[in-house]
Amino acid sequence: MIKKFFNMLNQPLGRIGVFIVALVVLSGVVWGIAQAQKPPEQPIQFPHNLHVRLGIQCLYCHPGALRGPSPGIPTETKCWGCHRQIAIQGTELPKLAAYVKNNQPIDWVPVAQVPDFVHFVHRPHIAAGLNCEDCHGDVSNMTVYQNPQVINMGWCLNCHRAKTENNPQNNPTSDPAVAAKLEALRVKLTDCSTCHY
Amino acid sequence: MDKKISRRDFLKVAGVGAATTAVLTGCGPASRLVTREPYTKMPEYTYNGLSTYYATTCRECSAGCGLIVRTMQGRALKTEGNQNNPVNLGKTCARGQTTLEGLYNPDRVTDPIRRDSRGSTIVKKMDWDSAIQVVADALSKNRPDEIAFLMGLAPDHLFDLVTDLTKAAGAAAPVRFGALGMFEARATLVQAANDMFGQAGLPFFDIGNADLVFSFGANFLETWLSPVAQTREYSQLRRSNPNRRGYFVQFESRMSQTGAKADEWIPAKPGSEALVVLAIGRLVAEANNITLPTAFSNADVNAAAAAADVSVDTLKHLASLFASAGHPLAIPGGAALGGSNGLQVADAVLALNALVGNVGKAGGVFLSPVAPLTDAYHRPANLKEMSDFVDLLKSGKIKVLFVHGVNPVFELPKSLGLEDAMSKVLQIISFSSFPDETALQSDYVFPDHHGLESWGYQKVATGSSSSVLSGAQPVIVPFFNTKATADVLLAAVQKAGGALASALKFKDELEYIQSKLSSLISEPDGFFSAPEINTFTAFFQQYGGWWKTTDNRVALSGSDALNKTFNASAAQFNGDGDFFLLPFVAPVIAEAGANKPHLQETADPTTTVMWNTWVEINPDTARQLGVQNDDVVSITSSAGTVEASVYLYPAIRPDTIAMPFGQGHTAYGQFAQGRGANPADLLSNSTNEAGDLAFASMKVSVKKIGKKRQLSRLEGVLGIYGKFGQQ
Amino acid sequence: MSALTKPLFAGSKAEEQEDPKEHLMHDRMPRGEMNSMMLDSMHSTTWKYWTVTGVLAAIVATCLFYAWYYLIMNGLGVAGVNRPVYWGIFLVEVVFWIGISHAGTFISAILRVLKVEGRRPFTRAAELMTTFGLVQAGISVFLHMGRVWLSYWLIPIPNERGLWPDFHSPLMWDFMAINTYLLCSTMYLFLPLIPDLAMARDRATGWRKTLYKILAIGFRGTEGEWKNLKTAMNIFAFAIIPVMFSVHTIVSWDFAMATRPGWSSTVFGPYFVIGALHSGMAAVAIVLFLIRSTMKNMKYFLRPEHFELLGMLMLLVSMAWAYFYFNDYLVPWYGGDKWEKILTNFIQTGPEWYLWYLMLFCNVVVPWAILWNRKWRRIPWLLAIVGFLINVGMWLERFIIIPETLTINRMPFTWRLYVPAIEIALTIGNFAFFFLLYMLASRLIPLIPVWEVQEGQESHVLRKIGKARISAVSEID
Amino acid sequence: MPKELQSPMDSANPAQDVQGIWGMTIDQDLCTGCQACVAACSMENNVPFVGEVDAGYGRSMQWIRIERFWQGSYPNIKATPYQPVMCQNCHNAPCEPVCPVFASVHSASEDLNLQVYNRCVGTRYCANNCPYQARVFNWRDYMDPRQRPELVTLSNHWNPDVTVRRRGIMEKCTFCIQRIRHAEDTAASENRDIRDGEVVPACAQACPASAITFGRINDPATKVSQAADTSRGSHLLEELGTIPHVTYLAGGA
Repeated sequence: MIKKFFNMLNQPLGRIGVFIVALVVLSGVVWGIAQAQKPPEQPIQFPHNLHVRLGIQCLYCHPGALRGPSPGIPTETKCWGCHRQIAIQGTELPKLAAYVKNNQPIDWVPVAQVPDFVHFVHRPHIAAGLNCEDCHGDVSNMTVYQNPQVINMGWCLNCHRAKTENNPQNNPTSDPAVAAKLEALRVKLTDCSTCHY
Repeated sequence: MDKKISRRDFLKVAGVGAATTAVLTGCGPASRLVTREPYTKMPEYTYNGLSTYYATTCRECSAGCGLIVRTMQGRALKTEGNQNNPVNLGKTCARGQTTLEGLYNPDRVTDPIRRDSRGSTIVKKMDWDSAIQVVADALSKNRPDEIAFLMGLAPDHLFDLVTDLTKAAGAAAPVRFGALGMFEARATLVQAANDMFGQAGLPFFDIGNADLVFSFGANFLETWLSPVAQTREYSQLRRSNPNRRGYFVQFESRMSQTGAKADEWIPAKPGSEALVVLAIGRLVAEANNITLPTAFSNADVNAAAAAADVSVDTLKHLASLFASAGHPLAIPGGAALGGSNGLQVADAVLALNALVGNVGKAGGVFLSPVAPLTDAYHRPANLKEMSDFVDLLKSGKIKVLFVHGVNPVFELPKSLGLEDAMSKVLQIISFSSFPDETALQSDYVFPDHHGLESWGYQKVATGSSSSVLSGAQPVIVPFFNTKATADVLLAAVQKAGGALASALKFKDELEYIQSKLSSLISEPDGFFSAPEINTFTAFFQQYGGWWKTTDNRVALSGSDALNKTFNASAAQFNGDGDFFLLPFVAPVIAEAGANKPHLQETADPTTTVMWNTWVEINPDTARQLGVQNDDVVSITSSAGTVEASVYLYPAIRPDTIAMPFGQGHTAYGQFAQGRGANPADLLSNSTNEAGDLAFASMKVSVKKIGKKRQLSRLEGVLGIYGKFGQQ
Repeated sequence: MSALTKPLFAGSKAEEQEDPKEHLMHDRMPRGEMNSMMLDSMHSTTWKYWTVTGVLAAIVATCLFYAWYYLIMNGLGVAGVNRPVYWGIFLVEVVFWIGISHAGTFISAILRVLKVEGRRPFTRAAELMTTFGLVQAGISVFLHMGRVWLSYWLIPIPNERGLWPDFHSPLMWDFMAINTYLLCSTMYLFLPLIPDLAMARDRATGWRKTLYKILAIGFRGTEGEWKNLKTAMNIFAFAIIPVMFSVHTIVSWDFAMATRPGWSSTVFGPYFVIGALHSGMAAVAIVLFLIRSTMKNMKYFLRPEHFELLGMLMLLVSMAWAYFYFNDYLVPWYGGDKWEKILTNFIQTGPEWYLWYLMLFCNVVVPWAILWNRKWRRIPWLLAIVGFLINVGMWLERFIIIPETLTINRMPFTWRLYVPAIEIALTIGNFAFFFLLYMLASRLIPLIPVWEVQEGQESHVLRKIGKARISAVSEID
Repeated sequence: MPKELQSPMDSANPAQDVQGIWGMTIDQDLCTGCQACVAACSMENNVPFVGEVDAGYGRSMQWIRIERFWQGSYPNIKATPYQPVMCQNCHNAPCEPVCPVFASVHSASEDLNLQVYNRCVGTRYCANNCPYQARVFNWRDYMDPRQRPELVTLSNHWNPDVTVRRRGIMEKCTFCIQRIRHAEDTAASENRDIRDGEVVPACAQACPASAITFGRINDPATKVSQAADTSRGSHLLEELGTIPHVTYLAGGA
């Protein structure tokens, strides 16, 4: 009986059928993943690459990363600080000018987002010596920002574990005091309540 | 405060946003679907994700506690006590905590409105210019004696402004009234201080430094005068000295939240308090071998014990406690002052304090410090004056009535006939932020800001040993299209023109407040001082007010008190019902908390009932009446009838029933409306000798009506009462 | 082939005079005839059948699936659970259905291992009960969960969070045990079904033929196939017995491991197993009665003697249950814990005291009063009624153990009663679904294991020893 | 208080990696039952209100409940000292081992008892097993403005530091862990340890009688350790061996 079923599948029509079903399932999955990864529509197609190449520091526009949880998305005051002295041209700058003129907030859509049950704080990460690009990728090659990787719990935890592992990279002199500190930090950084409350 | 802060649309983020992300937790970050509205111009001192804190004043009751409000990106998130403010020293009560639910209440009056007909919920929105025009017309087109102002209990800047305005216009001074003041019997306290010590003022009871407190009905841990300050003092009474734990005895016919904390609870019969006080005084004098002062010479211990339904031995025991204590303190309050002989009780209690010589001493009785910007304590209107006011309205002489900060239609006893009187007034303008009963009976509602959106100051009546002016500032940009009443009045005055306009030449509310504050710059002993008004105002906002660093309580001599003669008698009662009615202010929701859902859901401390009105009946009495828990009974007094569900309360006299005041709203938003019953409907307008409402002087009858309405209780009845009750 | 002689019916003289035809094993019937009798009963679908099936399906659609949808969309607030009764009827249902499912295994595995010949015609019906009962139990577990859409987190699969389920939790043990049991019992249901499916395949036409073709996996009845099948069945029969005992023991640990008065009891394991058998046997009696009285030709297969056997088992289990129940009270009484005392007092004299008395009446008084009598034991409808009452009693027992016991905890301030709400609809839905599955199964698969009956008939002979006729069984394997 | 139960550090198997144990004392002599802590907690932690019917059916969601019983009968009746009961953050928490998905977990670094909202699947086993009945369940979508239009404006005061919970999730007092984290972050940014009194949970901050003290109980110098170390201190249901981090100071004389 089962053999017959396989025989049926072995016929050309059966194979095509299997192929079509597989294709539909696969394309559905791919489409879903693609939808989830697609950068959202931003009100202004902000060219990060241009600004980075001009030598503007990340923290100039996102200063909150140094002090607290959120780096902040710049207000139009910040944009206008420079752009009032620069010719309004191209497709995007007039949009900015319009926002400023109407005293309207720019509805930036945050991209590097964690769900609201995750309480991510930028400050300790910067204090621990991480660079922006470690998580956010090479922004100098991006126009509109996109996440370089899927941000999920495994990704966070991997880093938390790697950074607290007692290995030559973290503890070059194999100092037991450092090892103990790393161990304590590891316990702390893999604690659920570090991020979830 | 930068007025340009835009309100970020947090709803999208925290509300629907949170909802969306929670559903899709398995599928990665969904928050990206949430759009956020950033600042257009972010204030310099703000950082994304970090909070900004503002000092202001709690406006939930008139105590004037200082608040620190946590805000983030233009939203007020949490209120905390202001540690600097001497009234509350960083503490708050439940009402102060939920004040944000008033601020963001979904039922707030969002725009100035005109009502088609009084009582109708069909309204037309107006713009503020025409609203100001309406006020201006009302002020200019009526004769000064045709204008009346009714204001709330808090002696704030607006009251000063209206006082100035009426003075300049030649109108009658604004009437200040509030249900809390009515149940506190402030006029009685002030009158008693005057009677006994020769100086009018709100007495200050130094609970913290006493070591024995006799409270005659005073619910000082609940809503009475300045509850947060008094709770702090109570804490000091119990635990400030590790070797001594202050002792506390409560006399009342129904165990209140305060009474539950007492070491001894004496269920004296309602109306007998004066006799009991005098009897104790006599016994104390005898125990201390003092020649019996005139004040207590008429006291008859046996008669008092009989009248109070308390054994003579108990009285003797209490008197010996009082006589031997180092710092005994007796406090009059609550229902004891709400009898027909309330003033006698207050007088007698003050005399009892004088007898043990603790007037003007630590742990004794003082007069509360006089607040800055004022010469003396100005008490709110008592019921007598309110009744006169209602009569004035009834006479039709008043053409326009302004109401702000009070909801008299709900708070005053129905028997006073305020609604009827209001119908005689041609134009009623309410400044209420909420659609309360009074606003519903108004022609116009020009909503004031919520307290957390307003500028202002408030003179603190009592609670602190120093003289305090609590300061208020907006912590967020007004959430709705409301306008400060002071600004409306000032603008209207300018629009109306004439002498009034030149008398009140202020650009806005802030300028008026500064003009008032300027007198404080040179004041000595201030918590801070400044060379000029702008700096002073900045400090005033930063610290949340201005207060003296010295003890400003008025220490008096009690010697005269002992020479007064009392002709004490038991109180008189109205009606011929079987039960004494004891209305009390619900400790948690109080008179105006019913529109805050979290406050509604906070359990009453003694009964743990939420969201409704109950009537407390002794289980023995209930058995005789054939009622059980949750049976609806109708309670009838000579003034009216209400219905409420029965709560079998084991700690109430069998001849007394008690009902909380605070529910029974017919308006006031979705959380309050149509919920419970209002015991004020049962009260007559009889007063005590000081003109305060004799709210505890009703006798009522109770009848089962055969319905059942389940009360929501936090406690599980099963584990507390009856067969399976645990202790 | 070893032959051994044992009396099938022995005892009083009156019995000896019975007509041996009364016994299925001696009432021989040609194989072909029996096969077509069985198939005939499966094929005959009257309007009554469709009406009942339709009504049941409608109840399942509304009371179970729509109500479940409503429950998921609105949260458990639409149910009657509260603080402190966090577990309500859903958990009662879980324990109840798992209990029901025990009878199938008991009858088919243990009785098969013990070679109780009377089991032969009703092992299938009982086995189906195992699977269908577990389906209901599984549904009830999901009904109970606050966020059922995340229930896959209970499955230990690697994931991007780097998180595993907590194997310390009795619920995880439970989850594993129920899954194992469902898997085992489904396979154990399927194995003895194969010869009958093959039989059906050979005689059916149309879509049925296709269906049975697939299900019978090519069984032709050769000697080798039979041998393998029997070996497999024997392995499963022995293997499933410990699984069965462990499942309800583990279910009982959900309660016994908790720090709650009334739950934390060492006797819960065997007590739950016996309780499960008690309700399961009773449920078998109901189902057999329904099959016998509603399906064609079933009076031939299911006879009073089978009900008598069931009746004896029910009586036995009832006594065992009573013993354990008494134990369950004895131990806390001896321990003298304050809360246990309050709880016992509460259950017996509290606001829901009648449930306790009703439970004892149904579980002990009824079976003891009726099942002692041999004549009464042989009356199918009476046994069905007794079975129904026992099930009511056992359901109440679980109700007392879960929501009522939860009322009492160590914080008397929180004590509250439980008032079921949407649970009632869902319970009705659960029962309807159970019977609906039976209704469908009755027309799709042979409810009587025909080959087993035939095998039994072949191995039974009547021998005359003196005047007595003795039934002798020759073991086929 | 028995010596062996003074602090979790004294228990047989102290958590190896504990960096500081948070604990609380509640002075029942001072507690006036005023419910300020309940309101403060609800406002700080986005605790929903459930409405009259649900509240009366034992579904109110406040993380603190103030218990009072009656002793004696009229006229010699006394209310027992008010007892605020919240999650006791047990060292040996009965709620933890029963959760099948690690939603109720122990914090190894702080010896706190955690509830991970987003991990919870709602079996409610933890609540059954909590001897203090300190856990509350989201019976409905109390926080969803789409189902409760009144929340459209009220949601403005929700604390962004605390997750908004949806239906089917168990929750409980967290000792205001968001404030602990905030203080830790501040201390770390200033390169110092957390000072005593730097972390104040909402209930302790509001309490007008100052009945609640909070701090690190493994450090004998803190106020909370000193308050707990009196003859008045006891733990709730001490006989169960849960080793709670909340110490009640007996009320009455």
